[in-house]
Amino acid sequence: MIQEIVSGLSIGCIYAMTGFGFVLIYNAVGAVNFAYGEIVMFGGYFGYLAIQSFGWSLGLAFLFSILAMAGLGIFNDYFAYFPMRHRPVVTVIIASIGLSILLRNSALAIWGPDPVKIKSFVGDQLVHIGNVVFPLHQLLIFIVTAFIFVGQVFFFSRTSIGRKLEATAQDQEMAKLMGIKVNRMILLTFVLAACLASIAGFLLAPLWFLEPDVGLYIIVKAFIAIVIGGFGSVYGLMAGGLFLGVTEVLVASHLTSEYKDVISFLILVTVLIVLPQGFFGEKVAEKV
Amino acid sequence: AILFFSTAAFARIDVGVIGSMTSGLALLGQRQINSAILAAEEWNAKGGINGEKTKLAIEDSGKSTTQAMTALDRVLAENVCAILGPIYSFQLFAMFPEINKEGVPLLSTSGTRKLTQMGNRWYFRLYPHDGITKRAYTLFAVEELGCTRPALMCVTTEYGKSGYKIIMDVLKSKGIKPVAVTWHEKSDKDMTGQLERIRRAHPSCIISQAHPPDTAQIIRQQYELGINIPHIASSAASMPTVHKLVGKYMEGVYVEAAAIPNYDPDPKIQAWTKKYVKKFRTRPDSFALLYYDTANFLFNAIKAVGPDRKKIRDWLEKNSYKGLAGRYKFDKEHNGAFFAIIVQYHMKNGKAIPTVVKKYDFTPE
Amino acid sequence: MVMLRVERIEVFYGNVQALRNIEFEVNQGEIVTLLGANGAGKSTILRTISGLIRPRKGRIIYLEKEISRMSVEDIVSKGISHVPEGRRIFPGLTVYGNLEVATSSWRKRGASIQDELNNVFRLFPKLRERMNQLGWSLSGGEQQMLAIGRGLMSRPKLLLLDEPSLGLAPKLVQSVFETIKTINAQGTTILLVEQNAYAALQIAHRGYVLENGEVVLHGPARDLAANENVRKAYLGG
Amino acid sequence: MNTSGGALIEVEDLGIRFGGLLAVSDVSFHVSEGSIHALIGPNGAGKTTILNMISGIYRPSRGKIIYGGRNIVGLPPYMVTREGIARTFQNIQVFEGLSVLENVMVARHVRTSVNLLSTILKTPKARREEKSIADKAVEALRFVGLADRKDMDAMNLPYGQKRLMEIARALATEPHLLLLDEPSAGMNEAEVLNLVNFINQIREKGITVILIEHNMRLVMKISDRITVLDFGEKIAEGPPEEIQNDPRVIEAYLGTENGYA
Amino acid sequence: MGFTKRQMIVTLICFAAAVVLPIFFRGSRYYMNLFNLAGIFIILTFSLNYIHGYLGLISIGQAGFFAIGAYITAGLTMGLGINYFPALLLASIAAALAGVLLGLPASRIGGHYFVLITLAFGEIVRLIILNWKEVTHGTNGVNNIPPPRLGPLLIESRFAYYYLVLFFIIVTMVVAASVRRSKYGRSMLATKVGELAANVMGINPLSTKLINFGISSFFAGLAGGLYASYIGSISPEAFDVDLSVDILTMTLVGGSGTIPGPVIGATALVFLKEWLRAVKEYYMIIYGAGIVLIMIFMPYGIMGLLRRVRDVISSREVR
Ligand SMILES: Nc1ncnc2c1ncn2[C@@H]1O[C@H](COP(=O)(O)OP(=O)(O)OP(=O)(O)O)[C@@H](O)[C@H]1O
Ligand SMILES: Nc1ncnc2c1ncn2[C@@H]1O[C@H](COP(=O)(O)OP(=O)(O)OP(=O)(O)O)[C@@H](O)[C@H]1O
Ligand SMILES: [Mg+2]
Ligand SMILES: [Mg+2]
Repeated sequence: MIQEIVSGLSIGCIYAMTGFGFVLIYNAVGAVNFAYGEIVMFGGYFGYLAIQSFGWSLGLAFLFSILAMAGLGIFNDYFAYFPMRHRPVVTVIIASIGLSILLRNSALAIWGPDPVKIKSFVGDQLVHIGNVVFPLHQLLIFIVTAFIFVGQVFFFSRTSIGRKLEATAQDQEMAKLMGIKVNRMILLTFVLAACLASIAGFLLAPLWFLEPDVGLYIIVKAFIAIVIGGFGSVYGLMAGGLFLGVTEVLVASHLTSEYKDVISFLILVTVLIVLPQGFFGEKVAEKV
Repeated sequence: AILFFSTAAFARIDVGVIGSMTSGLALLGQRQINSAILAAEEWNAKGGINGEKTKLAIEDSGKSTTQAMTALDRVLAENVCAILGPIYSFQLFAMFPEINKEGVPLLSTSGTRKLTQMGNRWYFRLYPHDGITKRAYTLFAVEELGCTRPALMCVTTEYGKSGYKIIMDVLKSKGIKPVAVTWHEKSDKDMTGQLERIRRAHPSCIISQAHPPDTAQIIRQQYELGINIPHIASSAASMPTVHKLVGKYMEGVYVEAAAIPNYDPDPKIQAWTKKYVKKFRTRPDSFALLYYDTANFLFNAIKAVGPDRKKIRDWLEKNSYKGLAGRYKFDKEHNGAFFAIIVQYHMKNGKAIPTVVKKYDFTPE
Repeated sequence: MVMLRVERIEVFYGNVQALRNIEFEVNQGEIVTLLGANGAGKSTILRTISGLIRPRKGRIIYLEKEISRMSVEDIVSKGISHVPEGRRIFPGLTVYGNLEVATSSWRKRGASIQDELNNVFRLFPKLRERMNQLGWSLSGGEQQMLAIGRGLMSRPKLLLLDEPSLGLAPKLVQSVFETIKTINAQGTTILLVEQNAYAALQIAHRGYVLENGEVVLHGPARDLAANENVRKAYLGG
Repeated sequence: MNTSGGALIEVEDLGIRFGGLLAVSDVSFHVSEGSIHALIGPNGAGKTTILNMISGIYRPSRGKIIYGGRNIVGLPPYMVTREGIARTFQNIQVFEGLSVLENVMVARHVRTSVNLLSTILKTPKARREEKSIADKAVEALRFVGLADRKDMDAMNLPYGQKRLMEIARALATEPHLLLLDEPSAGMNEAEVLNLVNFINQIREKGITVILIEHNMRLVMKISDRITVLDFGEKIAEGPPEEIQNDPRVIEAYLGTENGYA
Repeated sequence: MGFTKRQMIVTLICFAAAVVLPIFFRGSRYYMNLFNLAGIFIILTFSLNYIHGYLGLISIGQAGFFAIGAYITAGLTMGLGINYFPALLLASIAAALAGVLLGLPASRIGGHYFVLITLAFGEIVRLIILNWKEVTHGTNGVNNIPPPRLGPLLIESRFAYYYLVLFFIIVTMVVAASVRRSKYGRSMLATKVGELAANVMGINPLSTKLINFGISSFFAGLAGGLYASYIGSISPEAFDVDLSVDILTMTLVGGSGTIPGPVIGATALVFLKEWLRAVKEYYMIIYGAGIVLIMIFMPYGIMGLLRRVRDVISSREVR
């Protein structure tokens, strides 16, 4: 049981890691970015590229990935967001679906369909604690996730830049009238989110491998985590991610492995019915 | 990535090739299309079939039935004399009625048992179907490894499900019941839940039936979690890609395969593999090797009877072919390959090297 | 000294012309009011000045620089603050968050905004009570207070107010107008759009009257208040 | 009390809490049939919240709303409207993308009966009904003087006309009780005079009105009775003359010198 | 209300063209196939057109209803031997019921959540089809689905099928047109832009949405039933998220909320996808980029573009 929970928590951390950048973008532009899973995938693939094709060390590869991803963030903004900034969010959401197809298939064309992996920063040792075993890399995942979680909570609740982002997402025109450099803020967000994706990619690749479809897989999981937790809330994402990760493992182990995903989706639907705002979502309604 | 393929403009013999070049299914599809290209180029370099060049009409069947159907339409529009088909059974099933109506031979390297049980006179399978390979590795587990308490881990796709049935049948014939059975999605990234369930059942070996990435995940996590019992994996685990992912945990793993192109000591296969790698910059898998044999078998047929659909079919039914991987001869259901090997992997200098531990041949006499 | 000069601007919504040849100026230290019936184009003028809409023709000169081609953010950072029609509170930010965000144009890292906050709370004590309530759930009047407060937080040189008294209780209307007078006395120039023409003309120095997107009359506030037509059209008598 | 009958709606001990905030507490008042009843009070006093509870948007934490002899607490908004209570909004609510006419037609649906199948099959009955929806909607627009703007996208109406359209929309539901939330906001004095006539005409149609307003001239001119709220509680109630001179009301709401009002 | 004269004429011309079109392509099985697929996708696109055009919601779960329609039609005709047309009707009704059922939780929430809940729904349907082998035959799918029979007539050839599909397209369009111009359409549009206000105006938001979901999934189910008998073989792979995304793209390319939109969008995309095959494995990349470019340059789809062109021309006439 403890083994299952530990593994579940680490899965949850990966979901949350994927979600952080997603929430960042959501909180800045008020739209779901469906391409974010693929962006995380690219974060990993850029590292793989540097290691495999340029023969660079892991550390250098990571730096390369961060830089390349900053570029991808800029691309994401200027291609799939900026031209549509004055249109209904629906258009932005759909553009992100288009971008996700574009990126997924580009990865397929560039790196082929085979799954690949990159090494972990901490090697592939195992940690034994009592009867529980886990790869050292999972420990790294826990630590990094916790770190970014705290950072992001701080960012949104304590810094004025976080507040400016929220304002931007809620009413861009008004945000401009407040003197917020809206376009720059959004560009910054996309870049930041892409850099986070690079970290997520490096954390994910050693355990879950990189393949062109991996982005789709994790973004769906991250979505469920986000909805369970409450849209836009960093706490919610973290809680939702851990909850989902642990539930999945426990269900597969003790209930049914065949309908494991159906159960995750049912949990999602149930949460939506019982708690439409998720665990941590704030209600923002219309005042008449 | 794949290369575009075109031959001289005065090509005469049209052969259709349908396979997945996009989406996640491209993992297998691309390699097979490569093989077809390689075979055709070789024939053309030697002056063609009876002096006429072969032209391949290559179409992507993507990941859906609809796409496979339009691919078929496009191939048929080229008036092909035969088709080298996709590996995925759901696409093949969808193509069957058209194939029958049109009367065009369709050859593929799929393992799904049911394909040849539908009485389709135009479809030919040139891969040992699950009934052969699953039987081989289940028998191997029980007879050679003495595993009486097996646990099964299967993927929820048709591949996993039909394999599961055959494994269960073989086990039943031996009077054995698996102590645990788990399922997972092809895209699943973590098997801890399934493996913990298996651990609680105290099995003496694990038989898995899954696709490449999930197989890698299963093997790695099994040993990471310290479940130190033999693992008998399906042919996905013979792929070099999988070895890279699993790393040192490949040590001792048994794998069922139709062929092992990358490590077969046979010099002919070695030469072929080299050529393939050089040309496509990716390693072939067993499907690719057998697809290459399939293409050659077909070209031989065309050579013998010309590009006539019906004659090709009849010729294929009657003749046999000795390819790189083995001998092909069709039974009444049009199954053409009955060989299977079991290999065991050992780690040498960080690489997983297979050694053949048992060969099975179920060719009906 | 002329602070803002609007030179013959024309503004369109799609194919519909909303402003024709509008021309007026605001001097440093003045309160200038724009009067006009529903749909006359008052709000459109303010939106054009703050850069939310681009004029098709004409120029707007602010402190001797043309601003009609600048981005909204740049205009705002030059000290123009626009309190728009319809309040436009950030619904998901708290009252504090709404006020804090408004200091973006001048605030350096870590600078204190306490003085500004106190200023706003002195004017609208109700907002202090509601400090941590989310914007959307405020009552209409509270939202209006917040909108004005937000405008004040940005340390404006020129304040554009679009119907600031809308939806405020009578007692508060008085104090809002008094505040406008006070901040004007402290050096902020004000361009005021008000339906409460009576009050607006009482505190303004000069006024312009708009009809169908054109300036039809202008002059000192006192003269306008005495004008027969103005009385009939806007003062209800 | 000036009156034409018994109470149409009785609000009893109404209260609602938002988190820690008691937005309305123990408010009671009766509105007699055919009268105009004003609700005034400082910003945030709870006026709109009371309308929201009457129209079913918020569910009160306590208290009763007796309308036509029965307690309507718990009815969803569309049922409340079906019962004959219509309203306008303080924050204007226009159906964007629909024409002015369609905006008003939407409000007629509550009085229709043709089912989905007949609508799809376009039975004669469905056609007749569709026509009557349009006719009644035009009639309501004519009443507020917006008939000539019926084909315009409602979103592009100027602020004041949007308010008029909202009134037309509310009237189109054929209410017995009309709730108006700050109808004069955004209108100048001349337009307010117009509005006064107009509310009087509504009363003449036999419709009872509950009116929230900050424009005291308007309120004093047309209300039969006024209820004053402060911090969610009722602090006074009575006819206009009485309220105007009530020291508590002056202190909390009107202000001492009537300088700018 | 009703059509203007000009719209009437354009509509008639289009129908006439649609009726004679296949006569020229009769010899090409390939083009006939594409026409038929386009036809089925037109109906499918209409189904999303309701949800997106009238309620402003994005669904990426339409494939789920499509699958329900397909499997139930196949099951009824093959398993119970029911004639195709009643089976098709029953299957569509079943899909409609599923839509209403999904609508119960989904109508309480808006926007982003809705996208995700439909995504979840589509996946649940696919997973159930995949795993419930006894009924759905898992990944093997259902094969040899018989072609429709209309009395003595067996609708087997692609040519004959074309007219069957055309008939249902017309039905779909007629329904769409009468809903748009009815109180139901108006209620939906009002709910889309201001749910609370519509509620206060006497519109029951739940029933309005459920009616919308019901109609929407009815047509998705109908398209599924047509697809099943047309292709003759169905399996879970055909009904994944990508299909739902395709439908969404078609809706938007055409111009959502309009009547000609789905026709244009579905046809354009079916053919575009085919033409892009020339670039082999790069075509999905181009397809993805294409979606983004459409959003950038024609946010209201081809219909929006046509309308803009028309506005420009007519404003020139005025001058
Ligand atoms: N977004 C828009 N699209 C089209 N026309 C518009 C738009 N906004 C305003 N208009 C039109 O422009 C004209 C001027 O509107 P504006 O809002 O500036 O008037 P206003 O004087 O502020 O009126 P009010 O007193 O009602 O606020 C009006 O006729 C209005 O209908
Ligand atoms: N949904 C809500 N959540 C939290 N607080 C609320 C909510 N709705 C209203 N309030 C608070 O309840 C109080 C009463 O609000 P209400 O809108 O009824 O005021 P009002 O009397 O209409 O004021 P105004 O004249 O300014 O419109 C306000 O202080 C407001 O902030
Ligand atoms: Mg205005
Ligand atoms: Mg109010």
